[in-house]
Amino acid sequence: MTEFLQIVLDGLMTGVVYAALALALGVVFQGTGMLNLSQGELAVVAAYIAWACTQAGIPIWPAIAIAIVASAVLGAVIYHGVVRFVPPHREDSLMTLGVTLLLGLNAIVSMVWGTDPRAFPSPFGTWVANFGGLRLTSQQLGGVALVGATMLVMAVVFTRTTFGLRLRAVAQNPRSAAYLGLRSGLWLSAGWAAACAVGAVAGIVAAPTAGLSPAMMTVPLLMALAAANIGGISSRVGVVVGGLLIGLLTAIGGRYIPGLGGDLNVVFAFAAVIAVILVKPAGLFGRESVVRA
Amino acid sequence: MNQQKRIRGRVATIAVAAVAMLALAGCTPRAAAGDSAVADDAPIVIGASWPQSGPLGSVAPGLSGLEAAIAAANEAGGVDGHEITLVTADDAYDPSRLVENERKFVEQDGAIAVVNFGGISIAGREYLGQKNVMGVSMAGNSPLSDVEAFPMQRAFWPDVSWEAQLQGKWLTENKPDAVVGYIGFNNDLTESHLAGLAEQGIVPAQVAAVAPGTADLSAQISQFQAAGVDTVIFNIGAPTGGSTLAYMQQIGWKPTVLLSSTVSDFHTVINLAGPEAVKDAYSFEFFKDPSDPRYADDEVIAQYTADMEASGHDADVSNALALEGYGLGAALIDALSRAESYDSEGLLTAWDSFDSTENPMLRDGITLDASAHGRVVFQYQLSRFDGTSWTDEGDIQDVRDLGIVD
Amino acid sequence: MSLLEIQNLRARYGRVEVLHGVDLNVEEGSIVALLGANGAGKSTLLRAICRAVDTSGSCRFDGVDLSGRSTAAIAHLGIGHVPEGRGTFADFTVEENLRLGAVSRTRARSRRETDADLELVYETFPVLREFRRRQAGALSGGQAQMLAVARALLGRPRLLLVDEPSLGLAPLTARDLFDRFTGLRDEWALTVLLAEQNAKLSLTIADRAVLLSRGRVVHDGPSGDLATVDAVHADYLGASEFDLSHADARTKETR
Amino acid sequence: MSAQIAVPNRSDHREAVRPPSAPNGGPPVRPAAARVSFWLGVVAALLAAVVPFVVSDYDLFNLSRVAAVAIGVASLNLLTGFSGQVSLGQGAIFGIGGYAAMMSMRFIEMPAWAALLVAIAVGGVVGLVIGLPATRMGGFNLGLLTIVIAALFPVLLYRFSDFTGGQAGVTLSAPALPSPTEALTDAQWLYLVVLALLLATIAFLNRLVGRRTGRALSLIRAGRILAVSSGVDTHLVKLQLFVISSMIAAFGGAIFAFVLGLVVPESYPLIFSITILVASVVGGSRSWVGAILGAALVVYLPSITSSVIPGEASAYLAQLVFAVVLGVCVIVAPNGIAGGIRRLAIWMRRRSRARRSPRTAPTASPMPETTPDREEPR
Repeated sequence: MTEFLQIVLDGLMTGVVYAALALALGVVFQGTGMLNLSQGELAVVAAYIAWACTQAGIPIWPAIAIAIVASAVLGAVIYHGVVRFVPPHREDSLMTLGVTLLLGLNAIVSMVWGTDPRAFPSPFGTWVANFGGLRLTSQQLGGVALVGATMLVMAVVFTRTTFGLRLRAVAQNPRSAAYLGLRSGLWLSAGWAAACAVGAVAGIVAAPTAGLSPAMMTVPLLMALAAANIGGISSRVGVVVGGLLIGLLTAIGGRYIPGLGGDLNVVFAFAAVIAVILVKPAGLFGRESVVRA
Repeated sequence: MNQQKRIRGRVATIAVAAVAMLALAGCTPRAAAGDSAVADDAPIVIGASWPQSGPLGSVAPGLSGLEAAIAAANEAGGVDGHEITLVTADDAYDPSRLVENERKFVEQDGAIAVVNFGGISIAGREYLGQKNVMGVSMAGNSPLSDVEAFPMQRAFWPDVSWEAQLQGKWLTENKPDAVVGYIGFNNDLTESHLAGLAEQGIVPAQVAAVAPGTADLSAQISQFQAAGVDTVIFNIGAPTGGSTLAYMQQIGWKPTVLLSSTVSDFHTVINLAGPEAVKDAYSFEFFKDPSDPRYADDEVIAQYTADMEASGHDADVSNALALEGYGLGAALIDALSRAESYDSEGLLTAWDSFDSTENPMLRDGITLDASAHGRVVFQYQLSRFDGTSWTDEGDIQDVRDLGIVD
Repeated sequence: MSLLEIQNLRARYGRVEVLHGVDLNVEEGSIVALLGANGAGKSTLLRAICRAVDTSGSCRFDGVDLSGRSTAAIAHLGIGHVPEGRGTFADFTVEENLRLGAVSRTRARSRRETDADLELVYETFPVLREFRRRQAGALSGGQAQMLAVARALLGRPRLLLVDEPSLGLAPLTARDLFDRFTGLRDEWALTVLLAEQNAKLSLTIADRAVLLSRGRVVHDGPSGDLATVDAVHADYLGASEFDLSHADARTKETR
Repeated sequence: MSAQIAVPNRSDHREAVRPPSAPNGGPPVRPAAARVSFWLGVVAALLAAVVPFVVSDYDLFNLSRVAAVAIGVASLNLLTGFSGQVSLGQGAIFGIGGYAAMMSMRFIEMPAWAALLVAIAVGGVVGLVIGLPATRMGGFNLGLLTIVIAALFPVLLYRFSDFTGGQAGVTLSAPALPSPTEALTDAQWLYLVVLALLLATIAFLNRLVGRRTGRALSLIRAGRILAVSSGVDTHLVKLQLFVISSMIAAFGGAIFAFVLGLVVPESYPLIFSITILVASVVGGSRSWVGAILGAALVVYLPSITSSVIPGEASAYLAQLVFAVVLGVCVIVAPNGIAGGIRRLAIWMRRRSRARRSPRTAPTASPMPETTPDREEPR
């Protein structure tokens, strides 16, 4: 029983990173219709920036703040410099653009920082919390807290502020928003910036566990895609629940389903996703469109 | 009119496509394939197809080392007056690019040998066999020992299953009741490794074979602990090995740790895990790690460092893979210097006559020896990490003497 | 000086030109009905004023040249646009929709002023107050259209462009909506340019009528004149668009 | 936001108004002009057939690779370009075809042609299994399902290594398609066979989308409701297409395996599947010539850039250049290189005509091909 609970916990903690990355995917997808396959690589860039700052003698928390802000700027620049030139309904072109961004960013990271994995110090220290035979590392707890705080900030920003309202309006109907005087380019840039800031948190939370390397977020990206699907990419709650669920299912599948092991355990998680999609194409929390004709 | 336009556009497209295809062919004129025999003062060409980007981009320093060794040899006058030309190409760990590169080396550059890295070398064996060109791979994958079927293919690293047998033997002798957990990639290296352990009667209670890129093994570690594992064998490279060791250190779980030699160096594991996390781990080692402080005053390493810097590869000096690439280069030059003819056959014969040959990458007391397996390293030094450096435990062990290899 | 002066306005979708040089003036404080058959270019003209399509030619609002300005910038000058299909944000509540309308207020007004205007809107459209917390997507067609108009009002526009407001509405609902425009004009100091296929309905409130046919203005005059113009009979009124019941059967896509 | 996926965009409607086979196929409307294009095509094919007698075996190997990959890309074009389904798993099906063919030759000692048939059959079965759920999904969901298949394929190859040969894969001890005559080397013969198969595949696909299916397809792309109201069973047509596309992908994969002489798991990582999509989009997903151009780009560009760019970090600089080239293609020519070339040709033609008769000048302005899509304020 303890083992089961521990594996559940471990799975959920792993899922936290997926959740944050999935949220970033969702924000970009809603705004620009782009399944941004470079989201993981953007998170890697953020983690490297934070690391480079610590190497330059900046304490870890300011370094993280710098990385988040830099990522937001990078996101806005990428939207403004590249993405906006592809029409939003060209799903295939946008996906290809994501791939080229992924390759390009990967190349840049590899050139600037090399491909050797590097140790990224946990900003939360190295203690362990034990309770009832279960344990959580400071990194796991801190990761949950940081991602949770990010989600909370995003939720408040999106639903409680004029900024969020306008952002969502542009994402939902750019033409209407323009008639109201909202400059959609500006607001979609802002959406990309917000997404990349969230992605940066994912990268920074993943880095101490995974070790900093250019390919660090490849697997998490795949999982985040699944998370976005299972929860419904249109729902901010959905992607977060989806991320946790994927982490959980992967851990449980690998442990308790014979023959899956540590590589095919994703099959279990993905099978769940596909089952959900077939029953509810918009995902668990996704809404079908409520537009009335 | 619209239709007409469209059709004209179509015509133009086809025409341009045709021209493009011709242009893309690069248009190497069709000529008699270059004879691989080398004229008196012509350079000796060796091709190196190496992952410099892609999923194994982190092994690129191996190529730097190879380049440094060849450059140093050329600086010293080459082999019997022949300069050695090293032609390199990135294969991004993609077999089709590897084969493409090998074809280019053989057909266009007139290479007498092709060097490459990792399991995908298997993809090129057939072609090299057809062309009678020697191939040397820096890889421990068991299939590469199949010299009978692929007589032109050699491997520079020992077979992973040998080291697995040493580990198994060591466990049987020192920790007969060990509950073993194994962590490796989900590929044939793991299979070979487990087969080697089984040969010595060790069957891990828990096996975590994970996909490359998986880094968070907390759930697997929980599973290991719950199963009572007290000995963990790592045959997994960066970043998984290092981050898992760091995690184990953090949660205060200290089983006996055995690291495979190729994943026991500072760059791959120790820098990432932190030296404390690797403390008291064991490894059967055959190559030196230039990052290990114990080699700070080593003459051979000093020479290696000088050669790396002279060829502009300063950045990779501390990487063990660079030293291994350097060792591979030194072995090739050594063989060439003893070759009777500077072609594939001559090089292969010389390679197959290594006999207690020294090599800069090898631990003191270990030498290169030819064998029927197409491999050249058989000796290992059991080492323990003392928190700063790998220290020797006992004598050098030779898998041939132990009956692991005949 | 007219509030809106349009000269030789052309607009195209891709390579297809839809407006072939339109001239039109709209006087301050008037309601101008833009009539024409389906595909005549009414909606395109409204979009062209807002530069939401590929446009050339001159268009001046209150003496300000609109060319080279973005759609959003034009909204900030004081032109409100109620697009065809209403363009409300279905996932947002009614009040959120309305507050989004205040984005383009010409001068930075205080929140209190916005709130006051919101109150004013709620007085004009009590049903919106009733449903203020409800999702816009859940409103009926008529309510959604009211929301769209009300939202545009919150931007305090001087010129309101309304595109096919009767589309998809039951005849009585449409009538009710149209009856409000005159009041709105006076209360909010508006000028209204109303593109509408339903000529009968719009002529009841318009001061002037402009008839578009195949991207050109074929008639421009006081709304009372329209029925006597030959071109109207030939090109437009001969069709059954005068028939109110037919208006509901139209199945144009709504967004 | 799901509406964004399901509800077709306005510009899609506009696209649907064009004849269904706009780019390169379709029923010939103007016989004379069509004949010109047909003969030019023949000339191009003949030129391609002359190549083996001019260039080296090494170049032929690469050209054969391009041709084999082009078949895979063309199969994806059928899905993406002609029925609007974006699949990221085509590389895995390509690999399955390769494995099916190689294993039937290696273990059952089938002749090469029979192995190709086996590959096609296996591809069809796999296509059916994946297609049944896949065709019920749209956009994002389909993308995920297929990306998962692509990600799992190499894992499964390792997992069932007793069957697939694991890392060593499946190798043939002799060329799969040996030259039957002394006059041609194996490489020359292989190239000619692959070229012929590529052309046959394209001819088949062209017929397929030019006919009734093509019309049904353009309706499907335009939107489900429209198609349903026109009496098209969209699921069935989509499923048929998915299966056909999978069969062709597997066929291409088998040929690719023959060219390479082996199949190993590393040939089919996730990035390979993604590369096929990239080739399809960058080449032009609604053009068969585009499939060839796209395949040539992804096969040649990485090698060329990495051989041209010297220095320490050359591999990643090459990757960066590759990415930039692809990105520029996507932005500058949203309908692919083929679409871009076509547009350019039309523009040049119109300009020259405009110079001859100034009266038609207004139409001669170069319209960027995306204009219809740009009306959406961004």
